[in-house]
Amino acid sequence: MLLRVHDLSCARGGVPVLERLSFELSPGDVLVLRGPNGSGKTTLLRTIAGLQPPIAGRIEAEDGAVAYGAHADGLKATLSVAENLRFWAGVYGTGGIDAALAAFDLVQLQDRQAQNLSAGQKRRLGLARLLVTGRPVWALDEPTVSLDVASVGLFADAVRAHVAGGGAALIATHIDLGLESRVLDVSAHRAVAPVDALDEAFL
Amino acid sequence: MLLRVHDLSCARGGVPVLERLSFELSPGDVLVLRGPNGSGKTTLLRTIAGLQPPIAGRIEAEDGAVAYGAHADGLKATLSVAENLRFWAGVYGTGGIDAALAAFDLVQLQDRQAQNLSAGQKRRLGLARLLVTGRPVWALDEPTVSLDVASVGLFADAVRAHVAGGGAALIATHIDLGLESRVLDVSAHRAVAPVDALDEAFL
Amino acid sequence: MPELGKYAVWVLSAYGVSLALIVAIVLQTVLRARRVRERLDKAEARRGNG
Amino acid sequence: MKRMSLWEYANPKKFMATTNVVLPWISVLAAICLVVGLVWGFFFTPDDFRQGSTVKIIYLHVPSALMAINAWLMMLVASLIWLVRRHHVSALAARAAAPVGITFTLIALFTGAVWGQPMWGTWWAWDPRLTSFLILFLFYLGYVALWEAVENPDTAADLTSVLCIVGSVFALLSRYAVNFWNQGLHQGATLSMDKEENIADIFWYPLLVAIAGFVLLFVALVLMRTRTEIRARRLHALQMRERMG
Amino acid sequence: MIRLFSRDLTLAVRAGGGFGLGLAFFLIVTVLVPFGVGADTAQLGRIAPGILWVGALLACLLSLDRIFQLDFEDGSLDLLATAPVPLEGVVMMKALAHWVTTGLPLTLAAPVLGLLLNLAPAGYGWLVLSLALGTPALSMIGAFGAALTVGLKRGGLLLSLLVLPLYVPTLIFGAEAVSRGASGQAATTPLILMAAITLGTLALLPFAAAAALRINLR
Amino acid sequence: MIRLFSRDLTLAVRAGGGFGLGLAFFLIVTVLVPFGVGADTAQLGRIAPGILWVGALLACLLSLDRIFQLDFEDGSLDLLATAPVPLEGVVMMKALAHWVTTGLPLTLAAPVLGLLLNLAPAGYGWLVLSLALGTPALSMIGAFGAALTVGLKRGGLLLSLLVLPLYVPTLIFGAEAVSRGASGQAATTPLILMAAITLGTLALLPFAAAAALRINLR
Ligand code: HEM
Ligand SMILES: Nc1ncnc2c1ncn2[C@@H]1O[C@H](COP(=O)(O)OP(=O)(O)OP(=O)(O)O)[C@@H](O)[C@H]1O
Ligand SMILES: Nc1ncnc2c1ncn2[C@@H]1O[C@H](COP(=O)(O)OP(=O)(O)OP(=O)(O)O)[C@@H](O)[C@H]1O
Ligand SMILES: [Mg+2]
Ligand SMILES: [Mg+2]
Repeated sequence: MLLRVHDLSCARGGVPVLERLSFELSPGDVLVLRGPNGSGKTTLLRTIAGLQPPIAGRIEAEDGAVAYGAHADGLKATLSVAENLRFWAGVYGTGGIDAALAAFDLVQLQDRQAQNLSAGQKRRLGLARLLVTGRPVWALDEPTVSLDVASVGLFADAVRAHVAGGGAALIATHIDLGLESRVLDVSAHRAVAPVDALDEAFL
Repeated sequence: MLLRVHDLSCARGGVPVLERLSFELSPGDVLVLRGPNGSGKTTLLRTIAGLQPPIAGRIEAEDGAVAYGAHADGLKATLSVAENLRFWAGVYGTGGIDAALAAFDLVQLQDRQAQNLSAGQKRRLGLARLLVTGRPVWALDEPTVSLDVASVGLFADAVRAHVAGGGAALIATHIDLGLESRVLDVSAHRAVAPVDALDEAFL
Repeated sequence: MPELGKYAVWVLSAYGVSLALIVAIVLQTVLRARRVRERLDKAEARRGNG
Repeated sequence: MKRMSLWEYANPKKFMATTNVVLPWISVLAAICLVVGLVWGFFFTPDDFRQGSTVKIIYLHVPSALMAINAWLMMLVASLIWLVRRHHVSALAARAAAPVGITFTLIALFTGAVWGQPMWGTWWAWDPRLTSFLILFLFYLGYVALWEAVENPDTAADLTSVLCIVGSVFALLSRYAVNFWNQGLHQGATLSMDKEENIADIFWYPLLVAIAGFVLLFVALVLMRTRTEIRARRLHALQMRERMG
Repeated sequence: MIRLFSRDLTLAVRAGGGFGLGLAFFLIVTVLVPFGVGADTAQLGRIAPGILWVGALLACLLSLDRIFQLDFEDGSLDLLATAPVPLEGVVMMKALAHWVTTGLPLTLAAPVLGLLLNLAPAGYGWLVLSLALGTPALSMIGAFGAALTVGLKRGGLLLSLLVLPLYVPTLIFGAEAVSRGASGQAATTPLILMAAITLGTLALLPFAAAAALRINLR
Repeated sequence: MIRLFSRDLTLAVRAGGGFGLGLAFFLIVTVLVPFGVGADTAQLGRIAPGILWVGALLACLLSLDRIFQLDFEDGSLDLLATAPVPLEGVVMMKALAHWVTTGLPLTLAAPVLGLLLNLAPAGYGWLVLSLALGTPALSMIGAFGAALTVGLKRGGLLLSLLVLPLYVPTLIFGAEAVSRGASGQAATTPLILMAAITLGTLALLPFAAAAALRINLR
């Protein structure tokens, strides 16, 4: 078991958004999060990544198991593609970046500054970062935004290779990725009443 | 004829990207731009919006005919939804914002600060701006990024209403919008040789 | 060497620093010219081959 | 045959060809004038009865201050040509001149300060000419920094041209401020042709040679740097083309 | 146009108290100097005009890069450039909004800080007057510098470098006016010169700034 | 970790000449003061230590908001917070990079500016020594302030407001050391106090800053 989420509730900006979510990810699993805009997918992923505390429930995962990919890519405009990637490889203490560059078709672009990439090329670079984290659980927030069909295919391949190697992925998306996956629709877990733990003192 | 592009070549960051593009938009037209990442869709739209000069060819459109919608939405995080929209309505000298709010299902959210919206909600607000420009030609760069299926439907409805009212739209996108439209694949127009006007002196 | 009197330090340092600055800018100019020229020649060669 | 227009030299190839021929001559001439002027001034002129040997600083201070201001004015002209006629060479020439101008400004500042200490009893005074000259120095720094900071060469040329126009106010002030308000410590015009009596011939001739040396040095350096900038642009263009595949 | 102005004001107020902070910075700079220089009151009084003007200038300077940078980053500037308003007008409005949020409050608060620095009583009127005449030029020059550096990451310091030389004349005349006023001399000449600078910048720089913006958006 | 440091340095250098600009700002501030205060050399010499220290402090201050803000905006900070490096280490590295790009060049250039302000010859050594000991504290305190205000739009001025009070002790001891040194007195006591402050901040503030970051990212 790589990640176990038990009876989780989470809030955004002080407002409870999702409640009573439970699911598990084993090696090889892909779980797609669905839900209309504003239903709380980003909130859930941030909570799982450890950026915000849950308001109730438990998240069980090994320390440093989750690699988070957010709406924003965290690219440095003045660094080249290779430099951006090498930085993250250094931070995560993993080795080379060549495999990551190749997987997202960035070899040609590797000396280009990130600011001179098109929207989709930037996104590919952002995704390549996942490969250099070396972490088993990918928690991705709309990874395929701005990608063309071919690049979505590259991404799907990367995910397939990752889970085949014993990893798992949790992906929030609105489109069809062409992956075999379970689906979790978060709109079924919309928080109804304000959870007491939050403002209980004032209610 | 709302927009006529004649034998246009354009460059990005000093590198020619597209060449010899010609097309026309009449009232009622929707033209979808396709092409893989980095093929030059954004460059073309910026040129048509007048943000950068073409390196060759002509763009014929009435002054102030084109409303541009970029990758970024230009929202002010600390203003509310209604305030953001009202500002643009003021700049373009058009009237109320209620129709625009209604068209993108933002009435509920109108007093929310833009920074507290989810990614898709922000995008809807960005699109609602188009309705308050009152301009006939919409030049949109991947308008449906982050939108869920229902919101993509809202967007398609808005475009349909716009062209039915005598407008036209030029939309760069990677997904299927469910609109009747002509398609222009820009990858057929990739610039091959550096267009001389640019650095001719140095080559 | 001319007799500079009590102002020797001033005059000499003025000449010293000025000449140093002139030499510095000339050197920088020449070195950069050489470097750019080499890189350009390499690029031309690549272009010729390719 | 049609008379060749001056603008022909705005074509990089033509420029490279011409300068390739004249540059060695100018460089040699510059070296000769500089050496003759400075050696003459330093070794073979008498001391001034009031200033003592410090008068020898004049052969460095006046030419460099003169050229520091002229360099900016040359950049102004080049920038205007670029803005109006879009000749790349003139934009690059302006860029090439800035570091040379900075060097001359530094020389003028340093020699002025070193001269001021014995003459005025202070390194520095906040009089109008010195002040606007210092501001000019800051403008030089800003100009170079702006060139460095912008990546697209044409954008950088445009932006720096705008800056250069604005900065010219101070270049002119540091030359003419003495005429506007006469409160500074600093010398007024001593070099205008009709006021030759202000300065004895014996100082005047070596000074003229030194000025000629600085002018020629400036021209030689700017030509050489412009050639380098043209090559760099060409390199850039080639790399762009490689990038396009 | 007026929309733009009022939006910028709203943003300044919402985003962490625009007015208050510019002012607070001014206050802190003026307070720091006695710490650094020592508390000899006569000497403080003598350097007060200069320090007050330098403080005002730095307070203006600090908020300059926000004039266009935020709008550039979130894409509003692209949209404004394609909107039916002249870019010169946009520049004017942004400079005006900057002045209202920094220059104006500084002017109003300056007398209080004059007290802290032991400014001579005769100087207060001149202080307020000179700030009122001079700070608009600071905002306009700042808008020009911001337009030149918009879109350059870390343009902030480059901006200071470009703008400060242009601030110097205003500073000189401003401080001169105050110190003359404080010592009881006539201070009209520097004030008139300063007003001339302000008018000149307001007349010319919007065009230069709009040109720079167009170049940077390209 | 060292990666982070070298990345920050590269970014500072790439983005418009990191080093040069911090320095240029210091230069300009020190140059402005005589414009404002007037050119009486004896008086300038007396206030020189204070002005130099205030100038150094402001030059540090100006680049503070970039310590975390850029990383926050482009999402890198979220990613760094989930990466296998302690956030305390991130803070230390960022403060170190800030010091190397501002404090260090300031220290090296200070003697030249002392000349402009007519500092007494005996003061130069103390000036350099006090800056070398004091500027690390400025960077560390600044990193703490930046961590507190990251994510607040227009946090820049709020940041100054929070940080300046913490800068005051360093400023006082620094200026004191230089002016004592310049007038030939023993300046070791203020220097030792300042060194103590620097050590204290370096030991404690990384933890506070990391905690503030965690809260702001939530
Ligand atoms: C830091 C101090 C000084 C600075 C920044 C400075 C700067 C200048 C400048 C900008 C010029 C004008 C060049 C032109 O208009 O083309 C100039 C000219 C001149 N300077 Fe200085 N100067 C300084 C100190 C001195 C001192 C101490 C002396 C002599 C006692 C001196 C003697 C002259 C003379 C004789 C000229 C030529 C006058 C003319 O043609 O207008 N300077 N200097
Ligand atoms: N910073 C914030 N402060 C307060 N509320 C927020 C904030 N960000 C989002 N919200 C609100 O919290 C709810 C959940 O937002 P979240 O971003 O998790 O949705 P999402 O499922 O990711 O949507 P999308 O598909 O549009 O990205 C929404 O109602 C949204 O309006
Ligand atoms: N600021 C820039 N400077 C230099 N080159 C750039 C810049 N932005 C994009 N490019 C390059 O110009 C080309 C065209 O980019 P453009 O953004 O127009 O592509 P696009 O079709 O919009 O791609 P996407 O679908 O990924 O958004 C690409 O090769 C890209 O790498
Ligand atoms: Mg989301
Ligand atoms: Mg694009």
